[in-house]
Amino acid sequence: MAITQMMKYEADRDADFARWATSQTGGENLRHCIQCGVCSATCPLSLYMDYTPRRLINLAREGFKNEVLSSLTIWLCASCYACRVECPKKIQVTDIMYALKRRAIQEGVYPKRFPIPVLAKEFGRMIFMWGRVNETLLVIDLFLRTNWFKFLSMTGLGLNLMRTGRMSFLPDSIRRKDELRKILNALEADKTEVAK
Amino acid sequence: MSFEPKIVAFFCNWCTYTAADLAGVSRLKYAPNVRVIRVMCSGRVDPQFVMDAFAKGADGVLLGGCHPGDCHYAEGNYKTLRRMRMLNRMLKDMGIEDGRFRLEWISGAEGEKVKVTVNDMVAKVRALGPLDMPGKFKEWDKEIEELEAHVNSDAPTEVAHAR
Amino acid sequence: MADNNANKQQPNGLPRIGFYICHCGSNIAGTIDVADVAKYAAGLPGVVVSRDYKYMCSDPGQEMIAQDIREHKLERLVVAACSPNLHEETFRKAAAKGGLNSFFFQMVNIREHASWVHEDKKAATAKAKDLARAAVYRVRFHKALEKQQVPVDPNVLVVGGGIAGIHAALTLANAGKKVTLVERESTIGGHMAAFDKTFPTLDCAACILTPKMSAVKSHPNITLWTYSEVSKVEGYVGNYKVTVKRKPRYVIEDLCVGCMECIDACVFKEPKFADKFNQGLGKRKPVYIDFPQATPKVVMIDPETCIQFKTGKCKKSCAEACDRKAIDFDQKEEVKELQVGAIILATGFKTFDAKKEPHYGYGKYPGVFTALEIERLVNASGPTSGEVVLRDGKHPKAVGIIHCVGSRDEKTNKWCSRVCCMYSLKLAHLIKEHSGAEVYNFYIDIRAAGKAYEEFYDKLLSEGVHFIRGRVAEVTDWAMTPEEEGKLVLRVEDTLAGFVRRVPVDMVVLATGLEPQADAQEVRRRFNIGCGNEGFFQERHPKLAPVNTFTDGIFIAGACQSPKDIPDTVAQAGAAAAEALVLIDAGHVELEPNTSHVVEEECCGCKSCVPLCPYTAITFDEAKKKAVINEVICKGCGVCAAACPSGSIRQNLFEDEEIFSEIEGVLGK
Amino acid sequence: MKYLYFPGCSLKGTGKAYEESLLAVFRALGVELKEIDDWNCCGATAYMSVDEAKSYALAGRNLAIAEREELDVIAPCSACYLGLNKAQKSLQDHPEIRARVTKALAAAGLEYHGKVKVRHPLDVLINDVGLDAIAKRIKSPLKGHKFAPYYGCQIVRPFASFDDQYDPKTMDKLLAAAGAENVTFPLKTRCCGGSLTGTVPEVGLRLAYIILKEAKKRGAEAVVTVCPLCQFNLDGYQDQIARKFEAVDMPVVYFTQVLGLAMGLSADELGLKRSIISADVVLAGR
Repeated sequence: MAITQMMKYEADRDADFARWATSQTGGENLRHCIQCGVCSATCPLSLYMDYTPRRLINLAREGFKNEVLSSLTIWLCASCYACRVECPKKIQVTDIMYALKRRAIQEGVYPKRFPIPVLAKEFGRMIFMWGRVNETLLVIDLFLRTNWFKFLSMTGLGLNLMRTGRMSFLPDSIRRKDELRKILNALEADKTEVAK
Repeated sequence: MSFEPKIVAFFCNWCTYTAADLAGVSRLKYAPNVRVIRVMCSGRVDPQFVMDAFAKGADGVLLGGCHPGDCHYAEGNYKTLRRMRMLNRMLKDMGIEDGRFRLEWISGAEGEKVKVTVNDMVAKVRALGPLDMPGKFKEWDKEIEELEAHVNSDAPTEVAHAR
Repeated sequence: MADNNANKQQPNGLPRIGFYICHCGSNIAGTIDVADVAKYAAGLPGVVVSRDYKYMCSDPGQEMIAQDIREHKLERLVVAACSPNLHEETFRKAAAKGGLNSFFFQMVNIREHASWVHEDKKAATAKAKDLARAAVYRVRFHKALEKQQVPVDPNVLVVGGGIAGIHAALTLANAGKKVTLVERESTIGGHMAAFDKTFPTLDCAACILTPKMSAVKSHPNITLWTYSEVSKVEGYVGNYKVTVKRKPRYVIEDLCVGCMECIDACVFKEPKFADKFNQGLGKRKPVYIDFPQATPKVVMIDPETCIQFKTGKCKKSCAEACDRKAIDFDQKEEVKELQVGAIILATGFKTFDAKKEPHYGYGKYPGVFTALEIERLVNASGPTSGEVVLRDGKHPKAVGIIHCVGSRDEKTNKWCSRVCCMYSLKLAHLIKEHSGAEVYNFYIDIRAAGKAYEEFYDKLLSEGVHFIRGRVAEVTDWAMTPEEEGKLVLRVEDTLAGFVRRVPVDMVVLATGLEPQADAQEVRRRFNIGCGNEGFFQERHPKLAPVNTFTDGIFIAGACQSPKDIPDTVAQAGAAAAEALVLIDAGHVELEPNTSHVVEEECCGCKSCVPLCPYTAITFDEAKKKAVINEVICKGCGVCAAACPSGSIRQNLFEDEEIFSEIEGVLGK
Repeated sequence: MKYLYFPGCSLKGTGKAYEESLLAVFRALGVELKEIDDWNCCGATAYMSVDEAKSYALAGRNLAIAEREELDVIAPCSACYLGLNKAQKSLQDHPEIRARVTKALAAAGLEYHGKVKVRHPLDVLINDVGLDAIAKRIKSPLKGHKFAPYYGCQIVRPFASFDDQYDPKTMDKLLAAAGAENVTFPLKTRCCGGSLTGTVPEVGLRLAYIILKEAKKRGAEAVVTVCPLCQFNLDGYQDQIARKFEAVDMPVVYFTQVLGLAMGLSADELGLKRSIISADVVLAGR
């Protein structure tokens, strides 16, 4: 068992990160959290999380950026919104999780072996290409990029899907792809402008 | 310097004035453009007060009373409502834009609403720009003087008769 | 203190005005440049003295004003300080002390309306100058006025017969005042009568309450009207006329001695109907008494369940059994009128409806109870004689108490209900004592701020009650492990441990919070007082006038003002009684002279004012063809003054020229 | 009655049976569904993790196209239903998001004014078509069949607009109208694992397992769902669940399939053969 120092110094806090977190859509109420833990209790996935959602909220508002962005918690959120509807302070926990996911992807600090960020990125790429998502291709792509070994364990499922006619290897595409790309590109340009 | 509107407010003693006190006690921050005149009941506010405030240079007038059904004097605020509806029509005819005169029900517990209302009104009146009735009066006076001079020189007897 | 007081001569006969601005420590001076305002005011027409001072309301501050009035022959006084709601009276007195009529004074609110609400110092100072100028312009037109004195009726009405109303009524009655206590239910005692023990001392609620209840009943100075409601309140401080509806209980109160023979004789051999006093956990007959110590000890008939009322064909064995002939099926509602000088409202609270938090399963799982139900269960005189059992009669082995149900939650009630932590600790103790069950408290924070409260918490900790810090997400019956089968499972994050736990129990207790009574809004309108945003009655000042309201002569006590426990309630009831005594023993009240009057020669007799007055203070003198205002009835709203087309109605302190000059002042240069 | 229909990617792929049964049932009820022209991915959950504004813009394009038709939109997939509704609400509540999305849409010559109503088929069936009208079409009631009505998360959370957030009842009513019995199911609105079942199976599988196991314990012969992802997770992974926990062998069908059967439609029309865990038990007695 490794011995790690758990104490934190004030210098370990990143005040800008805390400010960023509270300024995100849905994060407005972050500072009102009374740490009741109902978010964690209602969360169907908190049993696997390294930090429960409640702890993550506290870490975020205190500015412990590294702990927050490198936590499994944000990637284990399945967006079921149970926390958001239970929160007695109307904190939009799910939206905060989204914001943290985006930030982690942006900063490249997400756990590499974890396929969720890869899925999110692939999802984005596929939509830019076709406008729609083909789940089959998405899954294949995902496993090839992360853990092709795991792919083998899924072959049973694949065969079942084929048997029941629920699998398609042809990308489903919209007709006016340029229209969609114009929209997405406009936002991209907008973003760089904002960054400047 | 950007335009800072001058807003005259008439607050009833029991609800809105108390709410403004509460906003103070709660240290809520709002725009410093409003000058409050205390009356016992919003029903004391004669439409002439509002007109007079505009005439003397207010860019906006805010009237605050108790919520309908909550008047300390049973029903003064209903009378206010009736009068102010009429006044609104007159103000429109005079070319005073919507938003320069506002009637709000703010209870003694609603300090926050004082803040929100004042800030919102200041922002809206600021966007409308200065009203400057005194300036307009001067212009009108001048116009009338000029007209008078003009008319007098042209056809003095007839106009004198008409007046 | 700047010296702005060169001996100035008064031009054109303006009254000589003294202007004073208060620093209020740094409360005003921290934001507003008071010296600059004082200097500015010195240059305003009529101002002969202008000073700034650290604390105007202090004795030296007031003394300074009085002295200046004498020395500088001041004829008007303006003080810029806090809200007139706080210190208007103080400075009126200072004026009088200097020999000036109190109403030659105008107050400028630059604290609540300026320094506390603005950050921009320049703008705040400019605003203070505008307001000061307005007051200086206005005060010129002030007139010498006298306060009107009216006698105070020495009788008091107390509304609500819970512990607050009981204590207030007894205090006043012991001071020799005649009190009428009106209670909506059939007995006094309120919520406290339903409690078993009281925290933190664990003395039995009945043992300390029932002596007070009987004292109310037997007190010569108290008239007790239960099963009655106030329907109308008219008049003003010292002189209220109150209408009370006495609902029929179908039993003649003066004849009934509470022997309960009628209950035994009822055609229903067994109690069959849900017993409200026992939270529906027990049963009663159509003729019943809430509990043995009910006060007055008079039975009631419930027309909803009584066969005589439903069919008209009962053999009326109850009436036969009563040898005093107290049962009266034809009893009608009675309407009574009262004259009182003061009113104390002690209308209490209601508990949060647990069904509004459906994920806690109240009404769905029989093992879920509210705290009030448990109060009855652990009570020796309750439906189970103090045995803690589930609805199916089984004994719980594990009990979970969920705190903050309907408290500290933006979805239901935002506030902390203040008593739930402590009563949950009490119930935890009692449940453990009565049943030996494992007891779990699920709390967010333990709020044990009160005398001996923390010690009580400590006692509970030592008793081995579990404390899990976390808000329960759900009470459910789906099991994950064999030991969860057949249990109610609570899912909660143990926030101190940092992980989620599932705790199986047999009984769940919901510590429901305190809310305003369902009809609090109607009641406050009836009594012409205010409610805060939460719906509790609004006190005049949160710290300094906690039992006063904005309506003079009407006081509030207990949980109708905000959630509070028994000690605080009793303290507040005592305070309300004392405030009422102050009013009554003074014998008279002084009314603000802000009434309206008609200047007869200017009245054109149009009558437009007559129907406007909500108090019918305006009549029309047909002989003179003039309107007449009765200043005793007038409450000073000024609605008539605003409406008078000829301008013949003047409202004291708010005359047209006073307001016009104030408008000119705030807008002037 | 006529509505626009937003199928979403899943109903064209793994959720084909949902589309087939939905269209069949609506056709039989005389309700016209018109597929939105050239619709694109709704933005869904995964995209929100990449780019908030783009996610809203994807929804925005669909809404803009739909707005031209002045009809309510039916979105049967829970993720699409929430994605479109959430975009709708964010565009309404956050001026800065609205400004960015409006600008981006304008780049492609589109505009959106916030007028579209996005609705779930349950909402439309209960509130527009009505239980009475549906009851009249029931030809062979599913007497003796017991189901676990499973709503999943995103149609009642966070916007519970047409049903109770804790105890939704609309599907219960439809199944009862179809003559079936509903078991008391406390996991009605619990998460099925969402995309985690695919990406982190060791985590996602447990969630699916709990739901299936509880349904079985409560005596249900099938779980009835309203969402293609729920159906996929609960139906598709049962062999892995069997390996990791225990075999549950619980058919998972769409509410439209059950309703369709009661209305006398054929198993083939309703895509009932597309279930991985055979749904034949639902067909018993017909």
